Amino acid sequence: MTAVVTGIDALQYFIPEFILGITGFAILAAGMFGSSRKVNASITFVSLAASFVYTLTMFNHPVYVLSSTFLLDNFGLYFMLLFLAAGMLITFPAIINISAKSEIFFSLLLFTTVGMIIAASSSNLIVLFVSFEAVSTGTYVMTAFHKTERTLEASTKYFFTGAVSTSIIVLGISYFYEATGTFYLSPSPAIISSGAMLVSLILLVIGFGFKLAIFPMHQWAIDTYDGSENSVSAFLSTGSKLVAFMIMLRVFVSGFYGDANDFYIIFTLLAIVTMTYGNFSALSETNLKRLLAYSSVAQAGYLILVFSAAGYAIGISDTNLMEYAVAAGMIYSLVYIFMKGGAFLAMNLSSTKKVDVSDLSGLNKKSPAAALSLSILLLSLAGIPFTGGFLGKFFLFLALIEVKLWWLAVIAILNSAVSVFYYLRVILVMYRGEPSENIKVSSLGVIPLVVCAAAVIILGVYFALFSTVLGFVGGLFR
Amino acid sequence: MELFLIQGLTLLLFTIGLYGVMTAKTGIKTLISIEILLNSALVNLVALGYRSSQPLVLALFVIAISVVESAVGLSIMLAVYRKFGRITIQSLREMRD
Amino acid sequence: MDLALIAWFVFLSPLIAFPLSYFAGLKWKNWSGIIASSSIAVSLILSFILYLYYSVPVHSSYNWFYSFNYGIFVDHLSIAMVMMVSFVSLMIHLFAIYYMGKDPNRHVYFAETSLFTAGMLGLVLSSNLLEFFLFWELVGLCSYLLIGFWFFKPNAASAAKKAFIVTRVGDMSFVIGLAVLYSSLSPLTANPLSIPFLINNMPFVLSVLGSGKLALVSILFLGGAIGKSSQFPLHVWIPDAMEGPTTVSALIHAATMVTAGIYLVARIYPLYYYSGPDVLYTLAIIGSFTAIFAGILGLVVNDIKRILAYSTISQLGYMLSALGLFSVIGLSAVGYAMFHLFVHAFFKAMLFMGAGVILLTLMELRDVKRMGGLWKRMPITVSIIFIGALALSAIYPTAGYFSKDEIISAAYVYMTSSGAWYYALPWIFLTVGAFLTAAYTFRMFFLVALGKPRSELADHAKDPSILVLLPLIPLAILSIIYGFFRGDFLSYLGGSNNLYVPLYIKYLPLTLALLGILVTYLIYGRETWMHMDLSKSRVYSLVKNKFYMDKLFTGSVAERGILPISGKFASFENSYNTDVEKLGRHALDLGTAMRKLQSGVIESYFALIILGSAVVFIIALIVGVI
Amino acid sequence: MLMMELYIALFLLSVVTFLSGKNAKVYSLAVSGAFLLIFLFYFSYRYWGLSAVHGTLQTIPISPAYGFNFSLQSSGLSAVLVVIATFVIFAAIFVSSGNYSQVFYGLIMLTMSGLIGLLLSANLLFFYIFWEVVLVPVYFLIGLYGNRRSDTVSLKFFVYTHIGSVLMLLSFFSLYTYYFYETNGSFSMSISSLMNPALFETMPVFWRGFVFFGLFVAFLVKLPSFPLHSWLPDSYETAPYPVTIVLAGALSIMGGYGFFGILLPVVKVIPQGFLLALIVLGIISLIYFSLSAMSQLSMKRMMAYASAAAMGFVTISFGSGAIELQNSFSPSLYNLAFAGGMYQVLVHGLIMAMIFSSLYYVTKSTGKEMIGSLGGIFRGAPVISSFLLVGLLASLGLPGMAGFVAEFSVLAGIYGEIGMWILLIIFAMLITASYHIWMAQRTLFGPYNEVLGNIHDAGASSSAILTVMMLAIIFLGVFPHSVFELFTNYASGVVIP
Repeated sequence: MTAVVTGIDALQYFIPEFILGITGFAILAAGMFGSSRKVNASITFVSLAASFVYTLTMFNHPVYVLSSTFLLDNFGLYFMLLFLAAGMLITFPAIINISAKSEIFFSLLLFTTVGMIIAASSSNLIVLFVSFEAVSTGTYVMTAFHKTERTLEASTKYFFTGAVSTSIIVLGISYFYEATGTFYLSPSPAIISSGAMLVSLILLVIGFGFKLAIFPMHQWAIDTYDGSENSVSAFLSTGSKLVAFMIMLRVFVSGFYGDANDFYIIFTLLAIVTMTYGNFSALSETNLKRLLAYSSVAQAGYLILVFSAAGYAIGISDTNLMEYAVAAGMIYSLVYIFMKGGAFLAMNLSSTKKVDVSDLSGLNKKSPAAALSLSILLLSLAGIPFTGGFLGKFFLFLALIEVKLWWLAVIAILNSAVSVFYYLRVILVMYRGEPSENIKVSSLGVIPLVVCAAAVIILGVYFALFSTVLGFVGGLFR
Repeated sequence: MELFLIQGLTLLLFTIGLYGVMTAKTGIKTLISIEILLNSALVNLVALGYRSSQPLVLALFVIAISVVESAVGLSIMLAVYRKFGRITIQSLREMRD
Repeated sequence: MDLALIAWFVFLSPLIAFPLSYFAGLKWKNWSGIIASSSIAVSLILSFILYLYYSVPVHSSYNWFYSFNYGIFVDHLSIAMVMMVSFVSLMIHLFAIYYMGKDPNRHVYFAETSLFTAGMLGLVLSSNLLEFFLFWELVGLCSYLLIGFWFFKPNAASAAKKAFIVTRVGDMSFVIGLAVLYSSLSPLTANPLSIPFLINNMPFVLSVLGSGKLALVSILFLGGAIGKSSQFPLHVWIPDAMEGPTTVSALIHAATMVTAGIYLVARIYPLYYYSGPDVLYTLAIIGSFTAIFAGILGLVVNDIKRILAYSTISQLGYMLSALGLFSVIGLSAVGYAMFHLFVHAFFKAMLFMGAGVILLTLMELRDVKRMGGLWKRMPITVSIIFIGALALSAIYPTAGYFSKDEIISAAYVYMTSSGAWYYALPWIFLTVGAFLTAAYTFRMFFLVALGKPRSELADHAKDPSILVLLPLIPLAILSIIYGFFRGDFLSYLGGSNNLYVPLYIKYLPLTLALLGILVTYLIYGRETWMHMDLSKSRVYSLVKNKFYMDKLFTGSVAERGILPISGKFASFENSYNTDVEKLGRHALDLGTAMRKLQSGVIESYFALIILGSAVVFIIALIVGVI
Repeated sequence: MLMMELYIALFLLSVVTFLSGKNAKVYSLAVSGAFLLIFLFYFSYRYWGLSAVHGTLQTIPISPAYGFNFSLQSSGLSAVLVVIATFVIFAAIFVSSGNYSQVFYGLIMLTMSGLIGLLLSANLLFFYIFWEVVLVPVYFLIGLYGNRRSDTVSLKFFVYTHIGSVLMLLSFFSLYTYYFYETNGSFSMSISSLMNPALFETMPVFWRGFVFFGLFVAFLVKLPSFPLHSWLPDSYETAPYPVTIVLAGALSIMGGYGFFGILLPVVKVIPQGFLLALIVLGIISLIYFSLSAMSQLSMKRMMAYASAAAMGFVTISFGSGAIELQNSFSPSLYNLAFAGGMYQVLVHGLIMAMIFSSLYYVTKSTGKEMIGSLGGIFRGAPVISSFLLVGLLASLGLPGMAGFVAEFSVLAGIYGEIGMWILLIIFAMLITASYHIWMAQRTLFGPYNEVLGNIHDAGASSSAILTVMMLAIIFLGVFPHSVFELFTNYASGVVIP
């Protein structure tokens, strides 16, 4: 029932990409005539908003385009909205961090978002790989933007591990082709050689696991989030991480539908190790950005719990339980953008590059709004009710229990209980003691925080979201 | 039968590349070994070309991407050299706990 | 004439006086005493009316909570008890107006004593064992407050604490008894703990509980009685309770509260005689042993109030042993015990008030050895004390003789009733007790009255105005003539006086008492005691330290027993808490160790990627395969 | 009928306290006082006939397809507990000295609305949400306003209770899942459908154990009971007095309500192993806490242990009542045990509120908190000392006061099952009586400690609130009929033998 569209009218499905691409070049051109940072930022924001609105209209009629290499279904469109939202989130705060040559930064941002959108609109491995590479290359350059020691070191580490993982992905894809004979990810490929399938599964898990920063492949993420500019690390930890998550959803849940039991075991082991490592190493971390980095590793651990639940559900061939798990993952990623993005943007509140927890002490006296919204974001990261984080974790653990993986749920929920320790420690610091001298409060710094906090609160109460998102999951099995 | 031989070649190239990445002192050496890695994947892809032309399409993309990778890598190394005066990436240790 | 309403107001009128006398007393101190005494006078009159118009047991009760009711239950026993309690406490309150004359917060004193009297009257009239227990503890609370009335005196405060805790031990055994009774009776009856129900259908209760459990229940209630009436194991608190004002000792630790335990056993007496002979034997043996034990202790104490305290304990022993002789004297055992209780209340209250007068004039000098020669200086008071002493040592015309000697002869019949050797013990203890009672009473009397005044205060002592001694007169008259009313007292309580005892046994206690007086006169009457040096004799020091019973309780049980355990628990608690915090620190250190992995060198990152994923996939394969 | 509107008004008003500026205390006092009266009249009107077990159910659907909707329903038990919680928090606000900021009062009002939401909620999802919502403001109250090492203590408090509550969440999920299997396809998170014995019959034994384990851990941590109590002494001691009153008076209700409100309907299917463990834990915590309270030096810490010991009765009464029910003893026993346990929860809150407020006034007038440094203050401050004495006597269970009614009915109810183990409970009650009286003698009576200088007595307002509390305790002790009948009717109505 997915219509196949060919010829000229297929172009209408690529309008979001065109909007972004054209504005990217327009900004580059404007840059030559010396347009100011604010102008570039607002142009970027307008174009992102425009494609956001257009994507909204494309819902509910899935279609194959360009001889079915592209598939525009609700699942992909949902993630497109997420990536555009991530982009919009960091455009204005970027003005604080990006001083010189801002037009390059904003055009890079737009082109990376184009890469993300293309990744979201296809279920063909080649297209996924190419768009994944577009995103990675764009983010390598964004990380190294100011060419200071810190950003350079961050981007070198990011680049080298990224490049190694790209080659692993390509090898994985080649073995996938050898095993299934096609690049299309559909739930029922005829498995030619299961040995190759297993090898490709292992390689793809390492390759994509790198971008999601799961345990063995997470080390670059800690240094890169710490080193790069605040809005860049915000974009990295939300946008590019969720691209990897979406691609993994497509690849594993529908591509490797056949041997779900294997990836259930692999992902459970990885999830347990990642959560525990992320949570425990964040406990005594005093550098706030590194603390958020470790917490994003831990959050990645929660994300891949979706694969264990979905894999186990496929194992016992109960598809709607698998759909609950995927829907839970989708909600978690939506909430994750605002929580993690907002938290990293909060680092703009402190003038120092190496933000220490004590730098934010007494924030309540300087700007109560910032203090309140950052506490809401941290409470949401900890999973306290009435916040979005709770909604995400609620459905995630519900999916785990519905699949009867009670022991995994207990490990995960104890991890999230331990994580409460370091989130609340930061909140107390903000509300006690005298305001530290290197707090600088600017409207650009505070407004995005308040927006994120509001979004998190709204999501926290909006339980009906689960049924709408559950409707989108169908797209995964076209 | 010959597919097995070629895949043996890919794995060999892949391990050489990995070894190069892990032991390279200077940035450029790492870049070269990353190229080796990508090429090993390329060989495997081309070897699978006998079934249909799709893997060859991917091979073309992979060639383009390896060029982009090395371009970005070299520009980062250039900036590192200009800033730190040397490109031994071991010395980049400022980010640690 | 609605007897129930009258009965309610018997104990409600002092209860109303409690807040009244406190708040009235805030402004006009003297008024509080008058309000208190008048409220008790009202309840005396009402109980007298009850006595006159009583025909059939009155029982009206309302639902308190779940299946427990509260209300009043009036029968012969409770009417007699109510009249005695209100009469004696009225006399003591009138005396207290003089005794507490100048004390700044006497309104607090009168409020507490009227609350006490209300509690005592409520206890007597209560219709449910749980309501009985409520008044039982209310009375205990008042005794705690009143012992510690002069709270600034350190040993008064610790005496109050000791009294409360020791009686609490007894109350706890009472509570277990209630719980056992409730849990076995509640499935079968609507109102398991109501007293009239328990008294009237004992066979049904016996069939439900079985004799073993019934014995357990009665022993537990006995434990409560021992605690409150300070029988053998739990008697340690009464000598220290003398720290309170003398009128408090008179009211609470002589006449009313301590008798509550005996009244409890009398009230639910069917429970006891249905639970078999061994329970009754324990009653007798504990009573008689306490009688002799307290008698011995009384001999060596020099404080006048402590001598009277020990005499109270030993007389209570007599009452409890009387209750234990059911197999011989049947239902009149209650009559014997209550008669002795009444008579003892009269002369003991009088003795305490007399001692109070002496203490007031001698500025609270309590050591008997530094008094002396007071008969000439305070003729009226000392002669009243002389009458009390005669009654206490049961000399012929006084009521004491009639009440105590009958019990001893009943004990004799009890001894002959069964061959077992241990049946003889009660009689032996009680007769020796009679001798000891006379000995310590007249030792106290001779030291106080005869010889030369041994302290300058004793020298200037003189009688207070006759008005003060007025309340003592009726008690003196009663303790002399009341003996002759023993017959109809027993018949009123449903007993009979037909006990045949050979003559030489009947008058043995009287002769022993006279012998005791003679011996004490020889020693203490003519100052021979001054040059008797008893310090070396081991027996003397053993008795002086109260057989080390106090040391056993406060020393080994409390100091060496419970406090070290609680110290160990507290230290374990602290280490348990710090362990939890240490656990937190270990997690933090684990975290820092984990972060060491982040060495910053990119080669180690690649190594970890390869190594880490290899390990993960090997484990996955192993787990996948099996 | 208007329960939902009442609750939403309460929630909004408590959020507004944050903006009430200088006169925050007066504002929060007015709001909590008003709601105290409203609840009192509303519930006494609703439960006048003592018969209704459950009030009317009011629901705001949030995502009805999946059973997540915000529904409130009062029951006999929760009605009384709501009134007591409001009263205790009203007293805490009343007692607190004026110089706290509006954030302080806002947090207290949030705790109140969270607690009342928890007591009234008929949906397990919102039961969990309110369970957490109550913890967060208390964490900030201790963290921001506590003395000494308040940050570590508040963190320990929060993480400790949070671990308990997340395990409870997993139990709710498994119930939710098994309800889905049981009715093959329909979802529900409402307490009435998930908490009925029929659902547990078909559940495999392991999962039944898993559900009850999670619920018991959460309730035992909050109660607190023996092994899971180490957050209690530090947080009671570090928190400022009004917060300790809220902690001791109101938050201990959560644990008690957990047992008697949530678990009572399914008491028939709880495995006996759990129930025996409950009784043993109850007895241990009774003895352990009383003995460790005996040798504490600070009055506040001693009373913290006393409060923990008193809650031992709740676990004992629930455990042995449940076993009696399962061994089909006569209802007159286990109904009394359950009603006694509920009454203990109700009364313990009131007594602890009175004790800690009188301790607050003693500390305020003498400036000292350690028992050693006080002595004979009855002479200097007779009013506060007499109120403290009344509180201590009520807490050691003197008849005539509410404590005795609860303790006696528990003892009477459980003897059928426990037999001679009751001696251990009696031993603990004796220890309780002795250290209470010892503390009273050591601080109130005895010679006046001259170091204290002259201390002033409490003002009219303080003796006003303390008198109200004293009258409430004595009223509940002498005329417990109305409340106790409510509990026994609730117990016999809810428990399906």
